Amino acid sequence: MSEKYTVISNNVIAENIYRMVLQGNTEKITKPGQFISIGLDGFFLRRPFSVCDLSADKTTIIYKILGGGTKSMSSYKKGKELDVLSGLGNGFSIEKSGEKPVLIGGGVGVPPLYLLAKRLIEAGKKPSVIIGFNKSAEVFLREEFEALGCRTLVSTIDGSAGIKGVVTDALYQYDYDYVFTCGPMPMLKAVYDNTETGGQFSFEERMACGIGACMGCTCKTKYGYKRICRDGPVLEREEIIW
Amino acid sequence: MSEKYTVISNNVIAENIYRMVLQGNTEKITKPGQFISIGLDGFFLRRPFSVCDLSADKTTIIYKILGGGTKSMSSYKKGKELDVLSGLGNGFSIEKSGEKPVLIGGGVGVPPLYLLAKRLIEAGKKPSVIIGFNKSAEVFLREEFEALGCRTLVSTIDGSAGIKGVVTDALYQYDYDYVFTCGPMPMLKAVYDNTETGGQFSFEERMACGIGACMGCTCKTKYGYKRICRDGPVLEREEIIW
Amino acid sequence: MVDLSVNLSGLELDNPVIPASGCFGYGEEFSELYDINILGSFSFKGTTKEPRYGNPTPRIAETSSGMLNSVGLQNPGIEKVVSEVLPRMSGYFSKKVIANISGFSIDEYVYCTEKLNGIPKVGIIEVNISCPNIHDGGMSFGTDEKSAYEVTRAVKAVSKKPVYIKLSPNVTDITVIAKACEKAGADGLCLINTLLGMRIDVKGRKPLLANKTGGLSGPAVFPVALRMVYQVFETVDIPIIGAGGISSAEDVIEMMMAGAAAVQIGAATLKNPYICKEIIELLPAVAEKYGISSLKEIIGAAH
Amino acid sequence: MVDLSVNLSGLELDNPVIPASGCFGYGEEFSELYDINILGSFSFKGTTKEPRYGNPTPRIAETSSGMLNSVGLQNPGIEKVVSEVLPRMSGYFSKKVIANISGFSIDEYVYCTEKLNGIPKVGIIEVNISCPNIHDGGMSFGTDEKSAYEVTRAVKAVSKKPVYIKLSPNVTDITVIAKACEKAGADGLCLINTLLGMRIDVKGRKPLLANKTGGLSGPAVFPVALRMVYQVFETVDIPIIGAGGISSAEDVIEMMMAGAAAVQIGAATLKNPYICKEIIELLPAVAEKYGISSLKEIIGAAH
Ligand SMILES: Cc1cc2nc3c(=O)[nH]c(=O)nc-3n(C[C@H](O)[C@H](O)[C@H](O)COP(=O)(O)OP(=O)(O)OC[C@H]3O[C@@H](n4cnc5c(N)ncnc54)[C@H](O)[C@@H]3O)c2cc1C
Ligand SMILES: Cc1cc2nc3c(=O)[nH]c(=O)nc-3n(C[C@H](O)[C@H](O)[C@H](O)COP(=O)(O)OP(=O)(O)OC[C@H]3O[C@@H](n4cnc5c(N)ncnc54)[C@H](O)[C@@H]3O)c2cc1C
Ligand SMILES: Cc1cc2nc3c(=O)[nH]c(=O)nc-3n(C[C@H](O)[C@H](O)[C@H](O)COP(=O)(O)O)c2cc1C
Ligand SMILES: Cc1cc2nc3c(=O)[nH]c(=O)nc-3n(C[C@H](O)[C@H](O)[C@H](O)COP(=O)(O)O)c2cc1C
Ligand code: FES
Ligand code: FES
Repeated sequence: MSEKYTVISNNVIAENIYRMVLQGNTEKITKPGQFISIGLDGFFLRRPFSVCDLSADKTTIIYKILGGGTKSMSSYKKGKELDVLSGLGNGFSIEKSGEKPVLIGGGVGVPPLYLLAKRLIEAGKKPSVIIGFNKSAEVFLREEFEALGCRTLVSTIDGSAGIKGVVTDALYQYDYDYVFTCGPMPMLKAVYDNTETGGQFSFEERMACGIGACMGCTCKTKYGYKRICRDGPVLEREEIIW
Repeated sequence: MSEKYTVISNNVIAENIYRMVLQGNTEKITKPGQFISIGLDGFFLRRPFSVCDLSADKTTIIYKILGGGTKSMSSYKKGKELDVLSGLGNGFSIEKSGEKPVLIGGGVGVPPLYLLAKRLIEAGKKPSVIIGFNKSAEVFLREEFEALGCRTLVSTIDGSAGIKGVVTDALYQYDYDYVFTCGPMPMLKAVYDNTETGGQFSFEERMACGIGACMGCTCKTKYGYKRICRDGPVLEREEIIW
Repeated sequence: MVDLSVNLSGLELDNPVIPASGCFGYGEEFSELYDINILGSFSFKGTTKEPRYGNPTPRIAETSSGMLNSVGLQNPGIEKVVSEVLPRMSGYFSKKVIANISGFSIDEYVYCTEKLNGIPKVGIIEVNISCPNIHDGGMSFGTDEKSAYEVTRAVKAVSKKPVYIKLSPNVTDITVIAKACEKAGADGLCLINTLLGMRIDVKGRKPLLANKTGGLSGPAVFPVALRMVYQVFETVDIPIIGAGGISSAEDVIEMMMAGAAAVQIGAATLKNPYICKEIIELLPAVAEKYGISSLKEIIGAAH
Repeated sequence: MVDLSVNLSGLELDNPVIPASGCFGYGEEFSELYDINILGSFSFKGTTKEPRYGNPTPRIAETSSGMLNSVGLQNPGIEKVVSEVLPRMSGYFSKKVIANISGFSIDEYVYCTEKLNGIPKVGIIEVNISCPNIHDGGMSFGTDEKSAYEVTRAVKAVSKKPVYIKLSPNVTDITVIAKACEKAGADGLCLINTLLGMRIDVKGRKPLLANKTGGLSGPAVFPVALRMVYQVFETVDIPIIGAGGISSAEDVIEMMMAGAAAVQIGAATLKNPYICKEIIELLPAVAEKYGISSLKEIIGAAH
């Protein structure tokens, strides 16, 4: 699970948002919605990031500069070697999806939906996409989703791109039979409240180990206590307790 | 006093011994025997190193891998920028020297004697040199001293180069009227006990600030308490209390 | 060949490296990463009489060279540990384990001890009287001489295993507590647990942890742990397991020279799940570098 | 424009940034590096009745994100500070200074206070009852409620200046000591002093510091300091100067939100002699980032 990944590229793609492509063994990553956890020089804890795209020897993540760790990451140059725990978390189960799932992402919850969309399409499903941001300068991945052939709606809080409002304001435009979603907690809750189909929700929690050993990231579910890092980050709609 | 220095080269020159050439403003370094203090990534305290050689915009240090800090320094590549406090300490006063000073160095006490030899020669003195090491693989700066025209004797504990023994075993070969010395404490003490001329002795002490503010590096002298980092590292023979 | 073996109250360990309680679960997750039988032993997650969810999240915060946790003793309860977890453990760990127990009353400690008495897999009972994440009293046992004495007495009275008391560093004089535990019959001590700390979310203007305070551990606390082990070594005659900030083979040796008969590694295990394996592999070479032929011989060497 | 000014018992400071005692000497060395009049104030080196050499060297050791010191209160003695150092200080520092004093008996504290009473340059008397580097008792004042009370009482009885008591973190419950000082009339508190720690020279098999133990400070201790300031803020009604591990403008704000009315910066000043200047320059922008228009308003905001 511990791998050496080498930075291939690390470029800004929107305001404070970077895409980092990493080279290294990806075989532990088996499902969309899984994440990797990166050790950073000068910081004690690792940083978890969702896998956004994947090939035999490359992993892409998209991250936002939030605090010191991501700020420092944004200065990493091509060739830098990173100590990574790879293939963490349960990921999304595409088997449970309906034929016409909607993928709803907010901010840096959007990245894992990209690999998910690819896998769903490979499995013959017809995913459509809603991605929400604060403002147009922060929008990313829109073209990439469209290039996959997904109908893609953008919402922004300030209306500077796409629909003015939040992701759920766009929901009525789709006919869907399943929901996959990832984003900040209030968005997840809003999606939960505004949808009725089955669905999978991807959560965030502050983590220490990332592998299920420390109980740092536990949440209560209807099926018992779950560790977001290992039993999650993806929970089924029916087990969620808010 | 705070400067940005850039690594120009950083090469192994003897067993576990490296020469690092740094580019940057050297105007604060006014005397041989002064030192610079380098901030290292991942280590809280700075590391002090004697100035070994100097030009208008370059400073050379020679250092031994001792612990984690110097180990990490040995991996620094050309182009790396370092945060340095420059021109620290009182340095050697060459005005006080006789005409035929002997320069006695042990291990990583040797480097500051090189710039000192240069300055003494510029001032019309005729320095001769004794440098002591554990074994031949650790010998460095011999040719450089010889190239300055200094008669140079080497001693090694195991006899694998030069005289077998310690630096003071070579003293009888010289006719000298003043002593400059830098090296480990037992060597300094031996030099003190085996010489009678005036002299200047350069000491080491574990430091925090390096600028005289914390009283971390104080020693007792006949002229009162002195801070090795600011009132030293060079003490006059007559003030030393062992 | 450097002899890495050490002995804790009759329990022979191949090496002194023990993952610390709360940082290794019940070992299962790590057994998927490497063969954990290379460990000296491990101390399992602090277990209580009743199952516990622990504190609300966030439970984790980062600090310079360390971390805060306010997990609050999430565990399935002693019943389930004895009936399900321990039997399963034999499938991936063949050595004896250190059973870390916590409680909110002396009766609970006694209850857990009695449950563990009959389990051959348990080599040592480690009594955590120091968890700082419990609001209803768990901490006070470790910060008060008399309570420490009483818990130790009570557990010793029923235990069929060696009893090690895990001490809190959040005290004015740890030697007083250590001495009280020894007097009460403790077979050994383990120190330190975490230092009480806090971080504040400057944007949100509130403590970062839902529980407000949490336990500080990691390399930041190593010098405090080392000092306490050194002091306690001069005070008691029972073995000490040293813990707090250990993250390298050099640290292990330093801690043993301070007086530790074995060491526990917590936060570093969370940062790098392979750290204990790496340290065990490095220990012979590092020991040799310092002229050490047997780790047993350096216990307390700095005194 | 962000208002950086704060007030300590009537002493108006342009900003809350104060180099901590023992890390700034008497200011002279730093005044050669930059104009130190930009500081809120500074706390000078702990001064005692008699001149002191302090402890033998080595007095300094490094730790992860921190350092140990066992300087042991080297200082020229109050006589010389009053007759030579303070008069000279006016040449390079125009504001009022915080006079940090230490003693080995209550009489010594009182003696130093009386000497400082008549000096206009002294704005606050900071009574260090917590230096852990003194074997003959200096520490006990800060770890015992009653002694803390008595020292404070005695100094307050003679002092013509605001009296701030500097507390030791090496205690089970710092709020008890804080409360005792407040009851005894302290005008304010300063916390934390250093945590008692140790490093061992593995090669030499002995403690690295000649004094064996030393005081831990630097970023490693920040979460402990923050927690103590937070706790004490909830316990007393007098201003708190927060210290311990501060090394950035963000840390200053975090410490103030925990309850500090001003902050002291120690170890970070030794690592980077320009740090206080840099922080003061960054504070307005960082404050603005978090929507802060006046630093006074965020004192204790995290409660
Ligand atoms: C399963 C998972 C997947 C994630 N995927 C992505 C992604 O694809 N892209 C992206 O930009 N971000 C993602 N995040 C959030 C990302 O981990 C944080 O933004 C990042 O750790 C912040 O680090 P920092 O040092 O910049 O911030 P700081 O606030 O300085 O971090 C301090 C500590 O808090 C933790 N932390 C801070 N914010 C968060 C958060 N929101 N969630 C979890 N831990 C946090 C950090 O990991 C670190 O331990 C994910 C988080 C989780 C748990
Ligand atoms: C004025 C002065 C000039 C020096 N000049 C040179 C030089 O030209 N070449 C050279 O190789 N070395 C020199 N040294 C010694 C050098 O500073 C140490 O070898 C170096 O700091 C060790 O760092 P480390 O991280 O490798 O060792 P560690 O042992 O890991 O260092 C831990 C801490 O101890 C301090 N320390 C360790 N050894 C010494 C020592 N002998 N003296 C002072 N502090 C020490 C370090 O600075 C650091 O703070 C000099 C020291 C002083 C005081
Ligand atoms: C996430 C976490 C959970 C912990 N849980 C327990 C516990 O259940 N019981 C216990 O005795 N100690 C517990 N501890 C304390 C550790 O066992 C150890 O004593 C402490 O962290 C110091 O060691 P370290 O610096 O190597 O982490 C926990 C520590 C951490 C970081
Ligand atoms: C080298 C050194 C010397 C110190 N001397 C004193 C002192 O004389 N009086 C005092 O009250 N505190 C002294 N302290 C403690 C600091 O003032 C401060 O309270 C402590 O170091 C925590 O802050 P920091 O983490 O920013 O260093 C000293 C600290 C250091 C590092
Ligand atoms: S982060 Fe350790 S269990 Fe999830
Ligand atoms: S190192 Fe601070 S006074 Fe010398």
